[in-house]
Amino acid sequence: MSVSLEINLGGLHMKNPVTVASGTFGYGQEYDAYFDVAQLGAVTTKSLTLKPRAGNKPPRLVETPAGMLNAIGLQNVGLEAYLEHKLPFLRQKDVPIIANIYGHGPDEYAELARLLEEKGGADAIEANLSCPNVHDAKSSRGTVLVAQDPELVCAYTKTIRSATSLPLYVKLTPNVATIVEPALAAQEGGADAVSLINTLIGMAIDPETRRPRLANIVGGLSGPCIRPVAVKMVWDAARALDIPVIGMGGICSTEDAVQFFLAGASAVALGSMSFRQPDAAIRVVNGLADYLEGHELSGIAALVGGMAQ
Amino acid sequence: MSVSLEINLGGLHMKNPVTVASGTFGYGQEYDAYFDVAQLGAVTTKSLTLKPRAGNKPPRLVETPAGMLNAIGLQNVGLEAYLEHKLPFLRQKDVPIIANIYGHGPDEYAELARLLEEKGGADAIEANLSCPNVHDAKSSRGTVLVAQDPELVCAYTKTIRSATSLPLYVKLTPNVATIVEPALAAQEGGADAVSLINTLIGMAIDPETRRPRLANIVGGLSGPCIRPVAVKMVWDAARALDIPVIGMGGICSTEDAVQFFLAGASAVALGSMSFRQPDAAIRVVNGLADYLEGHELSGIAALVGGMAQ
Amino acid sequence: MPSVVDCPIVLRQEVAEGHYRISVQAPGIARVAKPGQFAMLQVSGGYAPFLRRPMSIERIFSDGVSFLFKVEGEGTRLLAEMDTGHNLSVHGPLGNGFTIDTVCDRHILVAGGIGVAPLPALAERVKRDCGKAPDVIIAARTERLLLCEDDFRRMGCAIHITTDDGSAGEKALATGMLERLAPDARTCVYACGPNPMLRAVSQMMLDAGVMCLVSLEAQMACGDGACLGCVIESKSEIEGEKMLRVCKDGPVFDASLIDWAAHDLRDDQ
Amino acid sequence: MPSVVDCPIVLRQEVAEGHYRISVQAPGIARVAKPGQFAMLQVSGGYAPFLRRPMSIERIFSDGVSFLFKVEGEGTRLLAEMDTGHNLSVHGPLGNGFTIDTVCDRHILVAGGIGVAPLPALAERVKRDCGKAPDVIIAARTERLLLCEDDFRRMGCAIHITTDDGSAGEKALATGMLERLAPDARTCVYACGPNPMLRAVSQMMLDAGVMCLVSLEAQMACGDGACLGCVIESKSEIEGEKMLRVCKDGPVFDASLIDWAAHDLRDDQ
Ligand SMILES: Cc1cc2nc3c(=O)[nH]c(=O)nc-3n(C[C@H](O)[C@H](O)[C@H](O)COP(=O)(O)OP(=O)(O)OC[C@H]3O[C@@H](n4cnc5c(N)ncnc54)[C@H](O)[C@@H]3O)c2cc1C
Ligand SMILES: Cc1cc2nc3c(=O)[nH]c(=O)nc-3n(C[C@H](O)[C@H](O)[C@H](O)COP(=O)(O)OP(=O)(O)OC[C@H]3O[C@@H](n4cnc5c(N)ncnc54)[C@H](O)[C@@H]3O)c2cc1C
Ligand SMILES: Cc1cc2nc3c(=O)[nH]c(=O)nc-3n(C[C@H](O)[C@H](O)[C@H](O)COP(=O)(O)O)c2cc1C
Ligand SMILES: Cc1cc2nc3c(=O)[nH]c(=O)nc-3n(C[C@H](O)[C@H](O)[C@H](O)COP(=O)(O)O)c2cc1C
Ligand code: FES
Ligand code: FES
Repeated sequence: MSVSLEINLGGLHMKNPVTVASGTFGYGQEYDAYFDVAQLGAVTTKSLTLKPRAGNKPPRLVETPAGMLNAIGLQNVGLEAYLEHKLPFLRQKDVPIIANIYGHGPDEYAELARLLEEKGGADAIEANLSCPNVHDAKSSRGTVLVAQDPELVCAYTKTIRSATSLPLYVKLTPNVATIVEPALAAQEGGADAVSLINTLIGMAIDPETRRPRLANIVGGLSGPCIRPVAVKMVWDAARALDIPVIGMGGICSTEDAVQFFLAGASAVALGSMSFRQPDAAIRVVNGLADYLEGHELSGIAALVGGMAQ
Repeated sequence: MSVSLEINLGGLHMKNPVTVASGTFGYGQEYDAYFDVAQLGAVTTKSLTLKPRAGNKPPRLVETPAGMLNAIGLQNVGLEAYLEHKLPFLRQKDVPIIANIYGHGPDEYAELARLLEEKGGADAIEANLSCPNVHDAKSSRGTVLVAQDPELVCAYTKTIRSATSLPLYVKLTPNVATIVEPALAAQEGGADAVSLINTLIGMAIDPETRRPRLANIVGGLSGPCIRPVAVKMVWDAARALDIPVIGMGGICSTEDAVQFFLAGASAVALGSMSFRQPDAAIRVVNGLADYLEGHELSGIAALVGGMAQ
Repeated sequence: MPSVVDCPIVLRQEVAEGHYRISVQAPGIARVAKPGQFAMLQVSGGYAPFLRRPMSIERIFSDGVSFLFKVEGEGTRLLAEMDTGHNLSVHGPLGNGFTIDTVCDRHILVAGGIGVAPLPALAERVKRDCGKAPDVIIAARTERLLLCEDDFRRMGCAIHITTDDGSAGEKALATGMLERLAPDARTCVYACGPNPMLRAVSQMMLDAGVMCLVSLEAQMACGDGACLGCVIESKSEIEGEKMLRVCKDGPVFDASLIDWAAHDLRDDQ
Repeated sequence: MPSVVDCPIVLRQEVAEGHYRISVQAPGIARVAKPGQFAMLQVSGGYAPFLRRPMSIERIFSDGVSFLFKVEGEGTRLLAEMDTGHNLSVHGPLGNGFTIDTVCDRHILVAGGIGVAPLPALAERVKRDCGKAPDVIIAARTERLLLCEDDFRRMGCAIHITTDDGSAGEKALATGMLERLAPDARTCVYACGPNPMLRAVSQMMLDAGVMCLVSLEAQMACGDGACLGCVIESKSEIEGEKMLRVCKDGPVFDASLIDWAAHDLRDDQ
């Protein structure tokens, strides 16, 4: 039996449901030595901003039990250099590009989305409304992440939506009381999918120097340690939404990915695990084919939301 | 140099700032074989309810990377049996008792607090407003944990406050957009301290059976995996509050405990680590004395909130 | 009294494919251990796996104990990699152990698969206390997975072998063999193995009015009765509790106590 | 091209207290490795520690490479416990490595503490490419912690030893010794060690107009230039970037590039 891993992710055709998490795979070329990135369902880029960003001061990383904290601070080459220097490699590969974007205010997001579509720099847009290492949205509750405020999520999504006809994914934060509210807000704003989860906010202190381990003090927690939190949020969101969920957070193996599909994810992204095992994502692609075959399932759709109760 | 580990925790005198996390240490006697529990700053009991509770169906546990999910569902002997069968052991030890309580609605909490004070069953009360394995508070946003709604937190705290003169600690959930709001609400309601953090909500699915690993489907994530989240929340809360913070979440070692003090905790509690190492809490007591001595600090107060920036 | 001790591994054997025996030097634990008790073994210096793994005490020697285990996942894989000389952190002995009713004429031990693990110590104790080695039914999937046969033989046990595929002994289930041994009211049956086997053995013995003790498994965190994670439902309340802790109230239970209908089958093999 | 390979450990030595050398069989990596490059070593089968640990390639053999490391924390502790026969997952070679300017008359290698690790391979390459073994300054806290002395000697290097406590060689810092060797415009200096030493050596050499390469460390996650976690600030922009990735743009940098003032000192020893 030959199984098909193909999916359509809110308008994007992917040969398999596996992509990589933004910021953990550079612009694709970084992993060219380990496997042909064209074998992925899609490549998701590091968050792009209109202008280049230098990011936070080092140290930017610290390891934690079964995971890590990062405070990169969205260092990236900026849209122009992306189009000029990073895009050509990806375009020479036959792989869809999910361009992850970050802006100051909804208009910058919209501008990024518009330009990316215009210049052929993306096949889908993932709007990062949930970066824990930069804080610039204001709400009545003080400074928060955009994705913590459902009204902002809806408004931002609408604005970006109106600027592009590309499939639009909205990436949300787990630092909320319930993921359902911002997820519904993204859907209402016109998102074609939501990406769950970004990192959990955390910090670590050196007991000897008494200084925070990160120059930025706080950072985002990722890796297998957060997987149970991510599976729960995917499960909650998938049951509430009509649009698909892209599941991520601590996926290391095929078995982990299957958990996310069973919880309701339509696609998955590998993040930090690529650091430990550069070809982890492609192992999951191959593992999923074996899993489907072994369980006599014809396609991924048969798994999605298939948790037995 | 002889150091003193003594603290006063919102009115409770403790010979050292180390207690155990509710639900991870039974009623104290379970750990009598490993060390004299009177050496702890305080013993915190499993959540007590007015009537005995059978808890959730098994399986109730599943291990996750650097941690575990539990869905005990507040199984406990109930107040009466606690007073009759569990209290005598603790009272024969010279150790303060923090009785953790759980009720349906504010009045049951108040009743528990009142009875515990009246019968001499506690030296302080910790109100668990944040158990992820039972859901019975209603708010405009659907069914949530009490601790996810600052107004409820304030109202519950006030009601409990009016029923007891014992030191009152309010235990909050990390499943919020910002911990500051419910923490301030607890303070406003008259709490003498807040306990941070309860478990993070999570779940895990068996990829073979496709069933949730827990009969209750969701459970609470604890252990070292959640430590960075806990340190961050303690840091946020401690800067905003006038009352002390009891820090917990993944503390395994003296170094971990020191992180919490530096972030602003006035006391710490060891939870899941006692499962791995039954005498973990007492090791931290001894380790703190060595740490203070080694760093020529006269007391714990010199560490609290002492993160350098 | 249980304790937590770093114990040097003095012996490590692969006894069958994916099945290992390790013996540790642990005089303190050996002195107080009873057949049917278990220990929580720390499988990793790091925090993943975080929890200890429960393992039955296979045999009790003067200066240590042995464990017999099957590689199931990460934890047992790490355990299998530990070599002699390594210090294994052992938390035990835990649980209640088997109560041997010396008034019984006949003792039958029923082992299903790796469930044989706690039975060598029990057989030894039965022999010592009752003056006669017990009967032992060893049920396994196939010949290669028959465990401890020689050990029981050396103790003088009457051994009854069944395999699913008939590659050794009789092609039968443990229950079939047990039926043929015709236990009566003066027999005591002790069983350890997969839940479906335990359920069937229990039912048969209850129906026949035969005393039956079963050793159960559950996911555990503390092993000390503190976390309430390892419970099973009982038919009757004990001190007001319907939820029995496998670690503290068990792992050995009188078969009549277990509410097999409520017993969740998801972990069953 | 880097790769990720399970490599059998063929040698393991404790070379000084808390300092170990392990050699792995890794012909593919050995074939392409350059002095100054490093590898990311997987220290645990479980997920804690989760990340690999960066280690300089100490020497390059025909069928493998060696690593020399100091036990700092959990990861290096686990690495030190790995015995011959164990398969170590090696991700490498990574980074740029040292560029040897063969036009220089004189090459001086400066090693501070465990910073000696990448220098044996470099010394060998300098000898091969320039026809003459380099000078090596080995600076350590105390005699017991002098590493690789014999190896350099065997290559024919002129060795200059300094210790903080005077227990061997001269009681001096590496910089003091370097000054005395009077490097000039036709000398090339290669340094690896703690940041304060690197900063001092860099400053001295920049002031003296001597070409100086330093090998830096940083917390790393990917080792591939993808995560942007390991950056340091540079004085000038390279392709528009002020943030240089130690893993990809380094770990070897021209000393004149590093913005030592901005360089965070919290990790300094
Ligand atoms: C009192 C007691 C005594 C035991 N004695 C033995 C023994 O002598 N020999 C032996 O081989 N095994 C014994 N077990 C089972 C053993 O503890 C598990 O096989 C082991 O914990 C699995 O760990 P792992 O990390 O390898 O597998 P995991 O990756 O944790 O799990 C692999 C599989 O094993 C199951 N499992 C995990 N933990 C347990 C557990 N605590 N109990 C039952 N199943 C579990 C999981 O559900 C999963 O299906 C005993 C269990 C208990 C409760
Ligand atoms: C390119 C490169 C090459 C290296 N080569 C060698 C070598 O050849 N031999 C050697 O002994 N060490 C080398 N190191 C340092 C080595 O990677 C760290 O000592 C090791 O990662 C510590 O891991 P741990 O788990 O034992 O300690 P941890 O518990 O992770 O940390 C212990 C201490 O080490 C520091 N540390 C942790 N990771 C790093 C890191 N990536 N870089 C610097 N400091 C770190 C921490 O800040 C902490 O103070 C190199 C580092 C880099 C970046
Ligand atoms: C080093 C690092 C950098 C990241 N950068 C970004 C980013 O630029 N944009 C974004 O949306 N998410 C970013 N993330 C979050 C990941 O895309 C992902 O949501 C998160 O890491 C959880 O997945 P994981 O546990 O598999 O890593 C980053 C994560 C890491 C570890
Ligand atoms: C098995 C288990 C049972 C728990 N039961 C309770 C409880 O009854 N009441 C409560 O307030 N918290 C309970 N908790 C939460 C802990 O008190 C603590 O807040 C949490 O585990 C985080 O600390 P840790 O990571 O050190 O375990 C329980 C935790 C575990 C693991
Ligand atoms: S394992 Fe904790 S109560 Fe049994
Ligand atoms: S370690 Fe990831 S960019 Fe250098």
